[in-house]
Amino acid sequence: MGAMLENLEMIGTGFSVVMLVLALIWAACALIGLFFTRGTKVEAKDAEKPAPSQPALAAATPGVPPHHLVAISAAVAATLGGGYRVTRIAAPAHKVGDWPLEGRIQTFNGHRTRADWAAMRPPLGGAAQNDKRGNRP
Amino acid sequence: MGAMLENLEMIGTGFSVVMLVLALIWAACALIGLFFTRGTKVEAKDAEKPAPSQPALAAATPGVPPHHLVAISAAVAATLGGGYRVTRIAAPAHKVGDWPLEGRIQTFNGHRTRADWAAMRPPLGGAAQNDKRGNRP
Amino acid sequence: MGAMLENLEMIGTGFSVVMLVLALIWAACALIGLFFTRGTKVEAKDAEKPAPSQPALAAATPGVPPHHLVAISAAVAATLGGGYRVTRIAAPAHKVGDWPLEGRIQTFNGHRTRADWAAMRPPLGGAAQNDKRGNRP
Amino acid sequence: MDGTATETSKLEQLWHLTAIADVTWQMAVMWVVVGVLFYLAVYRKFEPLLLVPIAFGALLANLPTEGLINAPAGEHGGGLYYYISKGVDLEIFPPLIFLGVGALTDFGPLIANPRTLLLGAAAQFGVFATFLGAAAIGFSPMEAGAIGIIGGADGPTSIFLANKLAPHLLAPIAVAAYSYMALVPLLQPPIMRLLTTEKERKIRMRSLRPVSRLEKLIFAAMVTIVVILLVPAASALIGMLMLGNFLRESLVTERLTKAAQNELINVVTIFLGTSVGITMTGERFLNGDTLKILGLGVIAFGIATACGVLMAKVMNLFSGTNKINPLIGSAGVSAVPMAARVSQVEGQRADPGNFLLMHAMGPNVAGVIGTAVVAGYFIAWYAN
Amino acid sequence: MDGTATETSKLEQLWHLTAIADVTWQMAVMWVVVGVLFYLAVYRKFEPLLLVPIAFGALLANLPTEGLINAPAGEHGGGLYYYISKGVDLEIFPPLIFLGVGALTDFGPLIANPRTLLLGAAAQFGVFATFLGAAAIGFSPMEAGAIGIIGGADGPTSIFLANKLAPHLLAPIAVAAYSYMALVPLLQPPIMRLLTTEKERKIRMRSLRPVSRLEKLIFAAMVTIVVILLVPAASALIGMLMLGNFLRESLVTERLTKAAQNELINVVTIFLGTSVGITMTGERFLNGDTLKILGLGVIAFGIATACGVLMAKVMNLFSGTNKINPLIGSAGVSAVPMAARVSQVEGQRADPGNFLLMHAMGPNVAGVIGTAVVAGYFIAWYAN
Amino acid sequence: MDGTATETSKLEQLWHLTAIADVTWQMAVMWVVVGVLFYLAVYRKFEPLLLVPIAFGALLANLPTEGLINAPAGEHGGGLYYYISKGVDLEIFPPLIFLGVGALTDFGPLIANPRTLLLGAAAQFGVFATFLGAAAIGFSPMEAGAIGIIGGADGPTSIFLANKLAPHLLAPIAVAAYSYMALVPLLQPPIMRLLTTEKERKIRMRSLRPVSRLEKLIFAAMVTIVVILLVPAASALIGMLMLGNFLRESLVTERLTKAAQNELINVVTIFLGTSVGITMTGERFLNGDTLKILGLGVIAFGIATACGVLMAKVMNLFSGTNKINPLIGSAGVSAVPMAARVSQVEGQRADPGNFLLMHAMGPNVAGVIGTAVVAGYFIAWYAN
Ligand code: NA
Ligand code: NA
Ligand code: NA
Repeated sequence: MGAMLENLEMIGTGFSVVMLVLALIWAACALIGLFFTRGTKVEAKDAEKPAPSQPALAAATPGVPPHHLVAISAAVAATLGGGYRVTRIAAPAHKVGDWPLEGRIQTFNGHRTRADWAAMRPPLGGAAQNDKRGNRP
Repeated sequence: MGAMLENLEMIGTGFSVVMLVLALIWAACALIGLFFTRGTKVEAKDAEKPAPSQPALAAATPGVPPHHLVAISAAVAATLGGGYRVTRIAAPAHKVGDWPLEGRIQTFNGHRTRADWAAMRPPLGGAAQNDKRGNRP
Repeated sequence: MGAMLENLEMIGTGFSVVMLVLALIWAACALIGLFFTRGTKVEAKDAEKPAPSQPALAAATPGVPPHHLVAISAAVAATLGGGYRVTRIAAPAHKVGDWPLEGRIQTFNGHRTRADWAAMRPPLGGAAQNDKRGNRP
Repeated sequence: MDGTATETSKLEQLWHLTAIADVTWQMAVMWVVVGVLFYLAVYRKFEPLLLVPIAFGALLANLPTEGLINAPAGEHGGGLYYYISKGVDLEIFPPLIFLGVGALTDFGPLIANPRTLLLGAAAQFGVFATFLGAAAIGFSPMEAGAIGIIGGADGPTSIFLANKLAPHLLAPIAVAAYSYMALVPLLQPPIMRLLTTEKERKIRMRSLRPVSRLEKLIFAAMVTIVVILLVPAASALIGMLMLGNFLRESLVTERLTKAAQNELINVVTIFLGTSVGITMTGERFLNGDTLKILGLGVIAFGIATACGVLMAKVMNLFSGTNKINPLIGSAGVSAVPMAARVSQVEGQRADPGNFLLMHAMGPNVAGVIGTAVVAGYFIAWYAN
Repeated sequence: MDGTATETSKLEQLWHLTAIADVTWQMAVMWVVVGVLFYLAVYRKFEPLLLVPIAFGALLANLPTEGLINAPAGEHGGGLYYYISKGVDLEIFPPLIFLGVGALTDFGPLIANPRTLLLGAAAQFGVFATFLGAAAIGFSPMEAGAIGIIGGADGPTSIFLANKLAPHLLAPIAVAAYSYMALVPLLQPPIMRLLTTEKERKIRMRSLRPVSRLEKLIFAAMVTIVVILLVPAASALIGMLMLGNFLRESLVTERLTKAAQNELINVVTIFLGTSVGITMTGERFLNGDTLKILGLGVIAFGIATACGVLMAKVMNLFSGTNKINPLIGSAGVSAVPMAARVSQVEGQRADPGNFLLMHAMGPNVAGVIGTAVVAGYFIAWYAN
Repeated sequence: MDGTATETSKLEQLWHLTAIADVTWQMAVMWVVVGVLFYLAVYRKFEPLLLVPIAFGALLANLPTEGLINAPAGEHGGGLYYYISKGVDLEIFPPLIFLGVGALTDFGPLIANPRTLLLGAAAQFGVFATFLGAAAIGFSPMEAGAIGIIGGADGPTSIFLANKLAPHLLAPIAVAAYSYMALVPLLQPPIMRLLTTEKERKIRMRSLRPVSRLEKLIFAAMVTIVVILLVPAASALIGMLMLGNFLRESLVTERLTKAAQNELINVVTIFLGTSVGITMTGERFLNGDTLKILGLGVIAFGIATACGVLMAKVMNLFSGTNKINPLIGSAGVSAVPMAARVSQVEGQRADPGNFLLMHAMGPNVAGVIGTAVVAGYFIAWYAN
């Protein structure tokens, strides 16, 4: 019973410590953030117009590497003669976007999503998955 | 003389062990293979027709990365107007195909065969071999 | 005072050693170089004419990878029909040329110059610098 | 006769060269366990980066390979894993993994909405509750602490703490931690739905502000200082985590960031995984304790999930119009980034236009810090 | 007078700071040897990845660099290679190389045609025959075993075994092993042509079936179990080889596979090569034993090649219509993938339409397993 | 009453778990120093690859993290940096960095114009002059040597020598070395302009001949032999530098070259930087010696720059028409490649059509060899 009390004391202290530490970080973050957001708001007003000027490109960026974009645009221009505009380029299928933790996903999930477009090609027989065997394609 | 006899005994035992171990693995492999090949033969009949449907692509795969294929096809389509079909794309010269041990060749031979098409370009003066010095091209 | 004399002796010896060692290497280099340059001069005469035959290409090499050059030339040939010649291909902006110590610059400066053309794209909002965070583009 | 005798002795000799006689029934049973782990890792994709090496290490542990792990004796060197396992024994590998994790983690969503730190803190209650349960069913306090940390859903931290407090339980704790991390998409949703109303699940959160490089750098330094001052025993984990993150966010050390994100973490992962697996001998693994640990692990995950969700609901009582969707509370268990994805999926189930992913990343990475703090607290309490 | 005396003593002092007085004639001779190795490695491409570091290590060994290899004494630390060489002494580097080799190897052709395992086994007879020869000309049994393994044509295995049985012969054995591996295209063809008829060389083999992921995974686990049960002393080599292969074939641990194939194997190769080279001092290398070892090495390769070819012919007596082209028997010596290429080239010389490469990969990788088994057997016999 | 007492003791207990009481004023001051270093590294790009890890290590050193660096005691293992710092203590990391530096360095410009070796030698006078100054203001000879080497502008060499001669000064010496290397573009130009005439600055040099692979390989081997024979104590640094360069120039070991240029150097840089930083405790760093060292460092750089320029002018007295532009003399301090860039910029300021960059690379890489020679000389003189 004494042991249980001791354990309860340990837990009480421990959970308090965790809450305290993270609350302190919260407080510090909020304080620091205050300083940074004040600055941003002023800038934001100035920057309002130029930002939405390239929506097509911005919408496309999560999945498709920019130099591919350029290549695709060039190909389209060459084919259709210049009067057309690429409005949407999407990487197919189970795209996750390049939200910032993508790298960590890769580490902890262990299946590569797509380092390159190459991974998206249909499997061609037994050799098709060699890129997952670590060989250079 | 006793030493020689001892050595002979050691050799006899040793060679038997090696033959035994590898023969055992053979047996195990054959057994496991039996199970797998039975399955495959049935599938093979069903799959007979769709398989040869993309021979051009399949023939090209050993050397040329698929995303290059796509790019080449797109370029051809753009230039020739769509009525044509790419029937054969080959990487020039001393191509080894991507048979599975290519990676190991690289390790044990120490001269890079081709990680990229770039290696195939003609040497351009002294700077040409910088890719073999490990610098990024 | 004795200590100072001792220090002076140490310095005298030391600086002599450094000068001696590097002078010896100089001598060895010069000797070896003599052997090599004799060979080169003869070759140089033979090679005088072909060398300047591809000035456009040579001028372009510092920044633009040769396989891109080939691709660009092929694309131009395909599009314009062969009668044209690419006279200048330049990688834009703060190009540093590929002089040989570029790799070491990278190590000791810590800011990447350009491993690929992709780095040259304009920053696209907050996500733009992710390539500097080590994530694959 | 003599010839036959020689023949017999030769065969005997041959037999003694082999290790077939050393196979125990526990080994055979463990081969099945290894098979199950391989199946889960390869075909069900349960954290394969860790479970494949762990399972292969377990296979080696359950073959007569004492030559792989024996200590040096006289002039004979030790086995290969005698040396490689030093990285676990001496608590070197987990902080190195954290160096890579820091280089792979973006704390931006947390910095933009620092309230979510409390969600990451609340989820740690699962650790303490499980500690209590483990102590109640007979584990020693140090063992109970090592088991409880499974609820933190953080592999390297679990290995770090288990090695410190209860090294004999390292293997089952690591296996439980990584398996349940992979099971998060199955374990969490029922609890999340049970504890939230439809209306709560439809809460849309304000979009996050962008966070500048300077703010991220200050954050990394600040967390280092605060955590190490308050819980100095967590310094190896938090120090390396924030070193990796500082390298990443400085934007001027790209080479080092990449090395931490790739070379270092990959090589260490192979060694860490196999070192953990190689402790998984039949005698150690096939006993009641392992089953108890696997059971307590599920409980730990469940409580952690529930506490995260409930904390979000409590915080909403004080948040005016700027409500938190309680579905992101469950992400406080860490299990980065799976738990955040679960929040996203559950959120879209209630309202397809609701994007909770980035919001859930805040508690998700807060949970990593929280679990490291708990580990440091346990070490300070018990290990000195 | 005094001034001159000081001058003299100063020059003397300067002289003593240098190490010119320590140069021996053996060193000068070894510089020539190093030059030859550099030439072979750089201009003839004899396994440059290993021979360049070995030769550079040998250059360092034959300069007065005792500061590089001295053991720590009192408060002075040891030399750089005192520490790096521990990776060879403690038998850590060769298994790590095997981890990378496993991640680079496709056992598919072997699994598709497992008969070829016997070819890989037969080629090991070269090891035993050379053992006998070495013992006959006066080497001790342990030395003879380390020399014989050269016939296995497997660098890391040779280094592993030589370090265990006869560390003083490490350098010549490693040099012989890697040099002859590079000479395979010269050494094997005459033997192959001598032992086969034109008709045999024209045998076309049935094309190989594709092998699925599951089958490859089972193979890796099965080989691990069988070899370790029967030859437990080979567990470090076979365990790491199959761990690397399992990572590769699992297809779910790409990051780890790449780390094993690149970072790990490359860095370890630099250290392994230079560590081997730095044992190559004049006193150790410039003696009759080295010449004998180089001679025995050629014999070992020749016998191994012949046994592989002959075994194929023997097997054909029992194979009905599904004949083996005996040219692939020579690939059983391992020397991956050079020996398999030699089979291909010789096959096309007899019949330009015959593609033996993939068929020869079977015995080729079988030879790697076979040599590891032999090494384990030698260790079990002698090293306990 | 009792309850309150318990409450108090609990709080006390909590307090004792934290390390707030261990904060000293020195630590707080050091946080400011760390902040300055971070600012310089991140925003002013002062050698960030080294200064970011050093500064982060210094942050850890100035928090109550004795758990990170404590030696093992009884059955308790040591702290993480007890083990990682062994790479500095045992002088392993700096030679490994040099392995990578060698693989990244092209000695071509030096080989094409070997006269410039003398410029690299002359710049080493800064080291000796600073040694004398340091000895004069009260440092012991060994300390003075370690301080003087800052003038060599070579980070790994400075760390290597400081660790050998004066480990207690390691941190300020490393910080001074890397900071001043970053300041080269500010420190050198005034001195260069002061010591040269407009006409001299306009000298155009003959273009460099191309250098073949064979010549580069011979150079690497020759430098190894000459330096190790004459200054054997430099063998670890020069040996690894030239091993890396030989791998690079052989063109047949691309995998190994890349490993040395990337994986190895990056990972070692993280560990080296933080290991150096973690010695930077307040007590060691906040004293007069540090200020003196920072002051002496500037002097060392200045003298080295001046000597390089002056040597070029002296050499021009003997060079007939093939003059040297004295602006490349300053590049002899090493600080690769910054010092060479400074020469280029100053040259173009006098004559926009003058390209001195490649010419300046000669003395620049010669300075690396020169400083390693000086370090070896100091070690031979004092450390035996
Ligand atoms: Na957690
Ligand atoms: Na073999
Ligand atoms: Na220098």
